Amino acid sequence: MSGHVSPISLYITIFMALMVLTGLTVFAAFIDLGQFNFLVAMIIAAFKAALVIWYFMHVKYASKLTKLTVATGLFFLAILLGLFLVDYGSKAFTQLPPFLS
Amino acid sequence: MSNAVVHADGHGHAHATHHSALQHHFDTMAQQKEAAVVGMWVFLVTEILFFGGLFAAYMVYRIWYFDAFAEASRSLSLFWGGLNTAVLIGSSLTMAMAVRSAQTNKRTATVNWLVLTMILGAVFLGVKVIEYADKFEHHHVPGYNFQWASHEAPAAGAPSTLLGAGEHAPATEGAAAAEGHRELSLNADQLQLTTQIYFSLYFTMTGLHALHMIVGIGIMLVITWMAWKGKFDDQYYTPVEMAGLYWHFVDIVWIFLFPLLYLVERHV
Amino acid sequence: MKIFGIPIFPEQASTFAKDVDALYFFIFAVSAFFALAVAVSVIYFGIRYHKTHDGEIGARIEGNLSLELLWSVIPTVIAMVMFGWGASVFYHLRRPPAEAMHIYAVGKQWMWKFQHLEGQREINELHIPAGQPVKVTISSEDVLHSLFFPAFRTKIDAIPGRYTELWFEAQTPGSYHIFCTEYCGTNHSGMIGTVTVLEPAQYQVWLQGGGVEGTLAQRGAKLFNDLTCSTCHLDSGQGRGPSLKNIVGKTVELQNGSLVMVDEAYLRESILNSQAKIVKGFQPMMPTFQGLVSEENLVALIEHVKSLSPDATTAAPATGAPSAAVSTQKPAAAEKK
Amino acid sequence: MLDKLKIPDHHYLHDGHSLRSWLLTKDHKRIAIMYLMSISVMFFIGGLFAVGIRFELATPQGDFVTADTYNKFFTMHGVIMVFFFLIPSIPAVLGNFLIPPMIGAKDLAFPRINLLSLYIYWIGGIFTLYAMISGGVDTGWTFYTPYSATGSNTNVVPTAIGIFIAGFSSILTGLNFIVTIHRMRAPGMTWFRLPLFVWAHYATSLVQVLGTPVIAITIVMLAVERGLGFGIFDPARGGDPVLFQHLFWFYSHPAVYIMILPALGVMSELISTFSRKTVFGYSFVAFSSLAIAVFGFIVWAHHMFVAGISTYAAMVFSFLSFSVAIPSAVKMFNWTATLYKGAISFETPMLYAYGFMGLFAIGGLTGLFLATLGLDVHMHDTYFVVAHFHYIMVGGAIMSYMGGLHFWWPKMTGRMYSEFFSRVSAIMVFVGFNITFFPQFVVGYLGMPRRYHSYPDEMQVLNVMSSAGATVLGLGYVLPVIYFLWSLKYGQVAGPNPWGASGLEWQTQSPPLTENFLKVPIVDREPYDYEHLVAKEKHLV
Repeated sequence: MSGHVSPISLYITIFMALMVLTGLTVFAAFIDLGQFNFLVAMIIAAFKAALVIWYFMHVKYASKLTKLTVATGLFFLAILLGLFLVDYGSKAFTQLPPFLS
Repeated sequence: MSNAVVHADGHGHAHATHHSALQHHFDTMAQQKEAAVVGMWVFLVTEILFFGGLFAAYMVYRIWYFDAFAEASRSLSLFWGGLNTAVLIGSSLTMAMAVRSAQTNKRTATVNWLVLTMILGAVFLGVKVIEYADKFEHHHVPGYNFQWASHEAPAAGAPSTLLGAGEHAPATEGAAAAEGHRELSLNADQLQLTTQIYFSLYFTMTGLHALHMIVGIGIMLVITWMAWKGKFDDQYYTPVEMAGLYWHFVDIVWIFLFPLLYLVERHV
Repeated sequence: MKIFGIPIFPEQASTFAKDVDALYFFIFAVSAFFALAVAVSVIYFGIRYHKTHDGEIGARIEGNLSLELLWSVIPTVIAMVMFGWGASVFYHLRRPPAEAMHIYAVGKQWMWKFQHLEGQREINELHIPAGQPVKVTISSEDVLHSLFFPAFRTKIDAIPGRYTELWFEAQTPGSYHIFCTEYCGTNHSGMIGTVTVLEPAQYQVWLQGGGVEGTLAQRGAKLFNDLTCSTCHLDSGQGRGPSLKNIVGKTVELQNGSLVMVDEAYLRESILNSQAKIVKGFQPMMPTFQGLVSEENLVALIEHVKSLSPDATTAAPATGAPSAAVSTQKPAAAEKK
Repeated sequence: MLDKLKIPDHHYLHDGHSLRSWLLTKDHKRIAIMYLMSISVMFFIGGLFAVGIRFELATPQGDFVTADTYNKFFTMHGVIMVFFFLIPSIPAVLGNFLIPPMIGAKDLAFPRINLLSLYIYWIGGIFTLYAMISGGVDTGWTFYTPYSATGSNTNVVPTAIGIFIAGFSSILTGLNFIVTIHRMRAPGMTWFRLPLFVWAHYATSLVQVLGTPVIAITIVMLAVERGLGFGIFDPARGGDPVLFQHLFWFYSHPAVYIMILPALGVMSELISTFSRKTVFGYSFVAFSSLAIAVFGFIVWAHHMFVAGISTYAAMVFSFLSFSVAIPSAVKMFNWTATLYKGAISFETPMLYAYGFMGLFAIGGLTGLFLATLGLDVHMHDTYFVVAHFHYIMVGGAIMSYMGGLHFWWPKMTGRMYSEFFSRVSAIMVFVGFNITFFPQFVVGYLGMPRRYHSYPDEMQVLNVMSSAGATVLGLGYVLPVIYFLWSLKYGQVAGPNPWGASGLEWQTQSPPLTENFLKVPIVDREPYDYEHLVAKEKHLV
């Protein structure tokens, strides 16, 4: 009834992981990866967000419905951004920006 | 469903004695809590799409004006941005601890963690004020006074000594060395036009994020007061958890804003 | 077409009109069929199965999978036919032939300004020859407008900061409406005009009648001198700016090493934001002309530069970002070859 | 038998009579009644603007009002009808009232949030009405940039704030429905025992929750551009005016489904009840609602085929647009099949349902013309589009809303209205509507652009027909106000189930108790089970 109580050590671990990943994303930004800089930054950010959602926001222990709700939100965000690219990406069909080509 | 509706006792399922916080139209605390969690998540989904609109606009202009975005992003202070990221992640930890304390019937700890979270939130907003003031000073606020001067100091608000003392010293030095030698593909007029788009998005995004934080601190003041009054126990701590979900969401938005705004192209 | 003196169908004055109308009648027929089928069954069932006594209930029919699939699949197939046909008409509408005659249009609250290459300038009137493809390149000086020729079945929005284009081949001489269809403020409904389709011979006569200022390219040449462009852009290539002779349609290398095709969009950008893409080997010293050249003078200048490249086929205008590196639509670029 | 019926002593309308008992109520039924009154006021304000528009267009010259006034008329007509009438209409009134009793719940999951959404709606409405009274706004309800950002000097920002605020009302309603439908169903009320009305509202709620925030952020960007001089959409500052259209239609196309999906849900109830037959292909109808809601999000750029999007994008979006046609067609066919071998009768709600089927079919089929690329180039922004979306929104959504209101009126008030006058009104609305809007298809294909204050002379006859039809239509809408108000005092007592309908909401008294049911019902049957209903009447009661 009272919901899942996570151990403090887990919270600390997640916090440390988030801090390390923050450092990593800054570090990666200073390395010239060409078009992959953006990709790396976004993957790290997505990973951090996933940690927060999964552990801090207790989605790991939440009902299927809650998980479905989260997934729906992300799915429609993907539709929004993806279909924007259908137009804006195809206008610049020959000259995509570095992080997309 | 229609007709052979057998009528049962509405309170038949709730065996246990009623918790004082159970609302009349729910049968059990579990149902009430689950409804609140799902409702909160549905609300957060609307927030995802709310910021999603901004991300879409950001994406379009970043494709078009990549150089301007890179240039303008380098004028932000990595020190303040990084510090704020750390502060906000820290506040997420304290928030999670506050929820945990509520779950485990620790009233004083709940209040303390909530207060600490609010303090960290206030620190974040304070840093934001410093950054905004810096933008005003440099005429980087979009509008009729917007003025972009190229080749200006990379991080006006952050002394490089502080950067050097930070954890990313080697990379930072490399970047500082490269600064100023960079050949720009954009001239002053073009930068004036396109960096303004960047700063319009910067202020809209960070402004809305800050607004969410202010709202979050407001909510937390109420929750802290309720916690202080002992309204919560291991059966009923939903408001604390809801405030936590909201706060973590605000943190996640920043997790994306930080690389999108501060780290467009640092390696030159 | 008129019934009892009421016009119910617009004139077909261009080659597209028949294509578009054929598509219209096809979809109309399909729609009429389904609408009637539903209407007839619904009315028939309403009469045939009318309730006769209190307490009567309908038969218990829960569904029928094969029927459901049938009326899911059939509309899907029909819809795909409509899509394919519509897309092919659209593709045609968006691909001006290379030999098309070129006209510039500028939308402005609340008038349409047209400029012929030969120099004629018209406001809310447009004269064009029959039997000749005409390409109209459109921009706007203020807000969105949309240039609509109902008799030609085509329209496109005028977008400030960009060029868009449409084309048509008028067939039947006569006068037809020009409308602005994108709401643009107070006098939106006053932003109408007349397009007059003339026999080619008559068109030549009409051309002779105007043209007091010389052709568009000549006007551009005068501007080229007046704005002192000519002091740097020497034909010899020895000036402070690159020679503009025979550059249209060519690819040039920029300072940062990237390549760019010289087309209307690049010329427009280079005039307005001169230092956006500097040709390799030159100094970024040209002033910007943003706000100094009107849209009309801009097209005159571009036309002048294009006249310096007599061999180049017309470069397609950009529909991409106002001043960024994006350029022509891919299919447009592909077709030029 | 009717003599024996009387209004029960205890019901939600008698649970307190003070103004305070209404303004602070948490009862979803009272909130629905307050929504009903609010949106009716908005409907007639919006309607007055329509009267002004049709009056002006009776002659080709702009001689009734000035162009500026005319532009404000159609803008305010659009803003009020879309954001303050159509979007809240069925969900906030019928959905609010009926979803809890339909699923056997005492209330929505968040009663206080429900009340909050009403207050938010009021605040948004007041902002918009203030903007209207203090000078109006002339951008069109679409607020296209750069005209709205830099061109117009009217009250763009107050109106936009009004819409922004009202949007949260819509979000909260949707959020409440989603959680309620997931978590508040009575024992035994499985997903496939839900009435189709509830399925439709579930799909609607998804759109409200997922789409509305995007229009909210778009309005924020427009407001900072206009108010603070930020450069986001203005081409003079490097922005892209077309980006606004993308963001705007990402919400505003799905918003059409906020208006029509609940209407489709109402239709399933009406057709089933008045043919005493279960809906043909229940699961197809249920899932087609969800399909429409999801597909609604991937078709928005069909509003922009001539707005400067790339040819490639236009083709993708045209292709996707046709995907919405399939579930819509499935619904039409299933309703038709439901009538087959039914026991059909034509009370007023069924008249509206029949009217709906005709008008929605035309509205939907004309959508095919506009999704087809080659044709849309010619038809875009002409009266063809105006006629098309009025067929969907007025012919579809409002017909259905009126049908639903007549259907559930006895449940809401406990009394019947005049059957004669309501049939007259239904027929007037149907006839008037067609005379008003059918000529607009013709004049649209002729090329008459929308939002025109004056137009070429040869188009006058068709426009006069349209204006004449609008008169009939308008009277058809005024009539119900009279007989509904009359029925409150003089109407026959309806009893719990005047139509012999099968839904759970008809199993409780009319008007219902504050908690809807005396005891929580347990559901053990499929929906639309008329056999059992009849059996129960004969043997058990």
